Amino acid sequence: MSVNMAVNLGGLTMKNPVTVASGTFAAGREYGDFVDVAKLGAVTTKGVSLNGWEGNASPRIAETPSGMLNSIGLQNPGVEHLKKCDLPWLAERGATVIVNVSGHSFDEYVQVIEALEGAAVDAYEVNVSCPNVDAGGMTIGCQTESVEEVVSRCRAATKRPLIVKLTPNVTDITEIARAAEASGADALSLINTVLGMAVDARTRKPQLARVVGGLSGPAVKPIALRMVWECHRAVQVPLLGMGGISCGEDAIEFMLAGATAVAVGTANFVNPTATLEVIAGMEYYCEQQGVESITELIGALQC
Amino acid sequence: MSVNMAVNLGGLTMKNPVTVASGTFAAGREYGDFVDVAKLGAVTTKGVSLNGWEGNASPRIAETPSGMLNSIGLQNPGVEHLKKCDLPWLAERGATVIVNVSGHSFDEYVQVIEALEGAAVDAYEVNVSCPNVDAGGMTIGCQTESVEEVVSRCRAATKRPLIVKLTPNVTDITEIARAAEASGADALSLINTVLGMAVDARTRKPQLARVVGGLSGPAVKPIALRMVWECHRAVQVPLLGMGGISCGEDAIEFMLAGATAVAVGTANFVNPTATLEVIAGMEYYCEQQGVESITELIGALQC
Amino acid sequence: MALVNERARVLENECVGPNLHVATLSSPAIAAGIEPGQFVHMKIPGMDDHVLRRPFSVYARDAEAGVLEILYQVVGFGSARMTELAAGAEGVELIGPVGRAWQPPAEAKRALLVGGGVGAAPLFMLCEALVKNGVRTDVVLGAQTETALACRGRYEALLAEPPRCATDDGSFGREGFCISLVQEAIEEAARAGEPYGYVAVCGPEPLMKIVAGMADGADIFCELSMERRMACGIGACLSCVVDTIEGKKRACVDGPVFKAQEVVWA
Amino acid sequence: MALVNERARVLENECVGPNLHVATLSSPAIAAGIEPGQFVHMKIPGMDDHVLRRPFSVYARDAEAGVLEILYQVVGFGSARMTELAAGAEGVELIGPVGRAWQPPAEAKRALLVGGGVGAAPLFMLCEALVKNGVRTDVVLGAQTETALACRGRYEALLAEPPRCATDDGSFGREGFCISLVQEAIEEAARAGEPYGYVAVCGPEPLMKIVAGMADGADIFCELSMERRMACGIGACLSCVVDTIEGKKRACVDGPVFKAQEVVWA
Ligand SMILES: Cc1cc2nc3c(=O)[nH]c(=O)nc-3n(C[C@H](O)[C@H](O)[C@H](O)COP(=O)(O)OP(=O)(O)OC[C@H]3O[C@@H](n4cnc5c(N)ncnc54)[C@H](O)[C@@H]3O)c2cc1C
Ligand SMILES: Cc1cc2nc3c(=O)[nH]c(=O)nc-3n(C[C@H](O)[C@H](O)[C@H](O)COP(=O)(O)OP(=O)(O)OC[C@H]3O[C@@H](n4cnc5c(N)ncnc54)[C@H](O)[C@@H]3O)c2cc1C
Ligand SMILES: Cc1cc2nc3c(=O)[nH]c(=O)nc-3n(C[C@H](O)[C@H](O)[C@H](O)COP(=O)(O)O)c2cc1C
Ligand SMILES: Cc1cc2nc3c(=O)[nH]c(=O)nc-3n(C[C@H](O)[C@H](O)[C@H](O)COP(=O)(O)O)c2cc1C
Ligand code: FES
Ligand code: FES
Repeated sequence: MSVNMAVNLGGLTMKNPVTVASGTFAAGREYGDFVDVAKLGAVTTKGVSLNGWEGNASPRIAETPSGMLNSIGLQNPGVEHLKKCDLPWLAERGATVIVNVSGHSFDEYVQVIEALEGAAVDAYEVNVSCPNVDAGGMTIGCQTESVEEVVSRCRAATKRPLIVKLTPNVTDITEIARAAEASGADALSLINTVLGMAVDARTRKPQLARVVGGLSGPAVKPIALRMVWECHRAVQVPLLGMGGISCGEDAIEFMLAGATAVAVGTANFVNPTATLEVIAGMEYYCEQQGVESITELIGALQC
Repeated sequence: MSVNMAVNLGGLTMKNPVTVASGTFAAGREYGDFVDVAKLGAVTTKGVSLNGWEGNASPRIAETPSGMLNSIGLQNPGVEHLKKCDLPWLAERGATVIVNVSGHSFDEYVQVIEALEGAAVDAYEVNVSCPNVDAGGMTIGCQTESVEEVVSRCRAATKRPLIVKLTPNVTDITEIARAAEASGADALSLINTVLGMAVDARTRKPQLARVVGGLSGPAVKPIALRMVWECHRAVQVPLLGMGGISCGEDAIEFMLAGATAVAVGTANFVNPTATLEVIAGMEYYCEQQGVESITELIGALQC
Repeated sequence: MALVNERARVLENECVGPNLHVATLSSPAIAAGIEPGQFVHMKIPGMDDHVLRRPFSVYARDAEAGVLEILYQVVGFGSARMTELAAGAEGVELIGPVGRAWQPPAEAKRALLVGGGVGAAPLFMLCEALVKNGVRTDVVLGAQTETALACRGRYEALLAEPPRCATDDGSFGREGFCISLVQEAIEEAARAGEPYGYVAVCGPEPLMKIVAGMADGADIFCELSMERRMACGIGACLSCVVDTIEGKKRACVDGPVFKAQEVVWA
Repeated sequence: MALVNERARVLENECVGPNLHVATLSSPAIAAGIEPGQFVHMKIPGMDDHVLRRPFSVYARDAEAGVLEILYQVVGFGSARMTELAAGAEGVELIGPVGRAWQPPAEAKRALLVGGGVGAAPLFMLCEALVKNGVRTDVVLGAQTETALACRGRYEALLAEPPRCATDDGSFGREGFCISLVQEAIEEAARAGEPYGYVAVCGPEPLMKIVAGMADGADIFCELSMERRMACGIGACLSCVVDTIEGKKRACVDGPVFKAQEVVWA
């Protein structure tokens, strides 16, 4: 039996539901010896800002039980570099491309999107987990008002599928999800990393130069699944689920909880072919369970 | 060198900084073959309500990467049972006792405390992570207003040390911490469990009958440390830190981040003598590092 | 006896059927004290990202040699990991003996034990005790296929009459579920004027429910062993509750063996 | 060469000093292609709650036999776990060969290699290459104590002149840090009219910084190998950046070997 793996994520057609989590795969080139980007449902690029950012000081990562913290700080060389170096490389290889967009002000988000409108991009993923001047230095994604503002402005700037990536560091994710949907998001992506910290008892120092960082990996999977499930019941737009996915079964769990597509992040680090194994594992599951189209699984949790 | 391990948690004198996390140790009796309760800084009892609660359906737990979910639902036989059976047992053995208090209404919290005022209790830990009628069925601990209300009412009901236990499922824990402090809390306890979910891909069912549950264990340690550190900088009252502590070094990390005392929860399940090993490990650390009084470590993180 | 947390050494770990293994462990303190139906709560080494122990009933013990046997089925990560423990492996820790043992009524002269799948294991020590006390004991075993009837040999060696068996695929004994064998045994015993005074059943819940119903119908005192996911395994955390007519009870310490009449089925 | 993720078998795993071990791994593809200074990103089996690989330089390789050696120090969970891998163990995976190799200038006629602690290992293949190319090569090694000078024997066997050594406790060679030996070597070479055209240093950052300063003072081209915590190990995640005069560069692919003059010290 051949399984139909295609999904439609708010207007973005994906040959299978698997993309990479922004920031864990650069724009695919570094993984070129391991993964043919055309085999993925999409490639989601590292967060890009208008003129590029330096990011935070080292150490930038720490390992934690079944997870890791990062405080890369959205280091990136700016949108022109992406257009010149990465997008053509991806286009040549026939990849479906989601560009993850960052900004320190609402204007910057819009400017990044505008700069990309002529380029080979299939969808935008707007990362509202950036601290932002217009949000008073706070993370945009924590307040409905700033989410509404940034999403409507991005919406006005493009007709392409607009995915809004939510932060889990909120009291009620459905409130933020509804705000993003109402402001024009075609899909929601969740979860970004969970704010955490690690301490070195011996040196009495934080393990990250930045003190706090974002937790990712298997440790956060239960939190991510819960939020996908909550949002699935709260909004109509499709969901791109992520957080600790390392194998096909993990990905299936996210789809059952309500995700239309999934992203593999931290798992790439320990296993450079994790994405391909997730796709194969999902197909195998479908064959075993007699699922003809993977879309049958979306939100099919029985409870 | 002998290390002075005593700490004062908002008026509660503890011979060492280690207690158990409520709900993981019952009232100590079940662990009686493994742990002499008098050796602990304190015993924190399972959450108690006025007339007892049935709790949720089974399955109530699921294992997750480096953690577990529980949806016990605060099952307990009520405050009279605690007074009759557990408190005398603890008193006989010379334990320092913190009673964890639950309620489905603000009144119920106060009634539980009133019922215990004559009993052998050294401090109360008010669990604001209960869904509550007065909070519109929402979790009290997610809104400053309901936290202020329940804490001030409990404060009026007792002169004993009042510890308020915060939920991590909020956008800004410092806001809640300040509300609790302003309403009369002598100390704050954090974190309670993080809301999560687990799915069985094969059966397509949630692993918990209740669907969602609380995540605990090493997986949440980075989140807990971050919140302890945030609260340490936001409030004056001492903190009781918990979340994934399994060894002395973990406990030291919490103290460096700002905790005055710590609780061992999920770790008891895999290692029934975890509490004693945490105490020994902390003493060993102090000896190695020339720390004469464990209080030197509180908030001593260098960053 | 008081609970201990005993470091156990693996003496042997053999495959005895499809996904079925018997681990032989050196664990003198628990071997000395454990009663039929009680279990051990096992810390399996090399499971760093798994925070819980795994409960296993004891299949057999040699109190003098200080040895326990556990018959286990591979169903998930922990049981799969167990199969990798070679003879000599260290790092297993057992909390035990835990729980309420089988409590056959002293006056019962004849007993019927019903084991479905690996449920046959927790009944074996009970069977030995009954035989030793001169109770005439019959056994019904059910499994998917002949090779999965892993305990059959031992029961045969112990009993006057071999256990009645059923397999789903008919490869040994009756084809289908073992329930019809139970009904027949109860009826035959009654007809022969030697009715059962005790039925003990361990296996999947649907099987236990049906057998409990049959015992009830025939007015026979029945006990069964309930499985629940367990965190502490010693009564503290309330993870493992079973609905009973007296409210929720803990499978780990109020059970795992319950009187059938107590249990409120889902 | 292209990167591979190679399943490696452990052939040997020996303790060679205090907390120092040498793992010999069968990893033919990487052994064939790796250059001095490059590293492998190792997945250590049995670390289920640890989500990251560990980077290790290659100490020696036998391209024909398809074998790599890694000299490693036990400093934490992963390196401790590595010591448990017995000969024959499977499950190690290596991404490699990763990173920028040492690039001694072709015109350099004499080279000085400085290894602090386990930093001696990533210099050994470089030393072999230099010797093979007829470059007169001197080596300075520093360690806490004599037995920690684990690479000394190999360097001795390779070189005309034995490496100059310093130990913190004076148990072998000069007592104290190896920095004075470096300064002396540079001065002597200059006096003898055969100055160094290349200095390569690997070790703790403070050591590298001082040696880089000395090389700079003497106008000698200097390279060094930087350590950073790494997630992907192949240039994608930006975990491992080093501050350079051209901005932040990735230790894994833009390094680990950097020109000393590029590095902006903290
Ligand atoms: C009192 C008691 C006695 C038991 N005796 C035996 C025995 O003699 N032989 C045997 O093969 N099995 C027995 N079981 C079942 C055994 O505990 C499970 O098969 C085992 O825990 C599965 O672990 P896993 O890591 O392989 O599975 P996973 O599914 O990976 O385990 C995930 C979690 O679910 C729990 N879990 C999974 N299945 C069960 C189950 N059936 N019952 C309770 N918890 C479960 C695990 O303990 C763990 O916490 C017994 C269970 C109980 C409660
Ligand atoms: C390019 C490169 C080459 C290296 N070559 C060698 C070598 O040949 N021999 C050797 O003994 N060591 C070498 N190291 C250091 C080695 O990677 C660390 O000692 C090892 O990762 C420690 O892992 P752990 O689990 O024992 O320690 P833990 O402290 O438990 O590790 C926790 C985390 O920190 C990281 N980490 C800890 N120490 C270091 C470190 N010094 N550098 C980078 N990451 C670290 C680990 O990779 C892991 O992600 C090298 C490092 C780099 C970057
Ligand atoms: C090293 C690293 C860098 C990341 N960079 C970004 C980023 O640039 N933009 C973004 O939206 N999310 C970023 N994330 C978050 C991931 O895309 C993802 O939401 C998160 O890691 C959870 O998925 P995982 O557990 O599979 O890694 C980053 C995560 C990591 C670990
Ligand atoms: C089985 C279980 C039951 C719990 N019951 C309670 C409770 O009754 N009251 C409460 O305030 N917290 C309760 N908690 C939360 C713990 O006290 C603690 O805050 C949390 O588990 C984090 O610590 P840990 O990671 O060390 O377990 C419970 C946790 C678990 C795992
Ligand atoms: S497992 Fe904790 S009470 Fe039964
Ligand atoms: S470790 Fe990922 S870029 Fe270097």
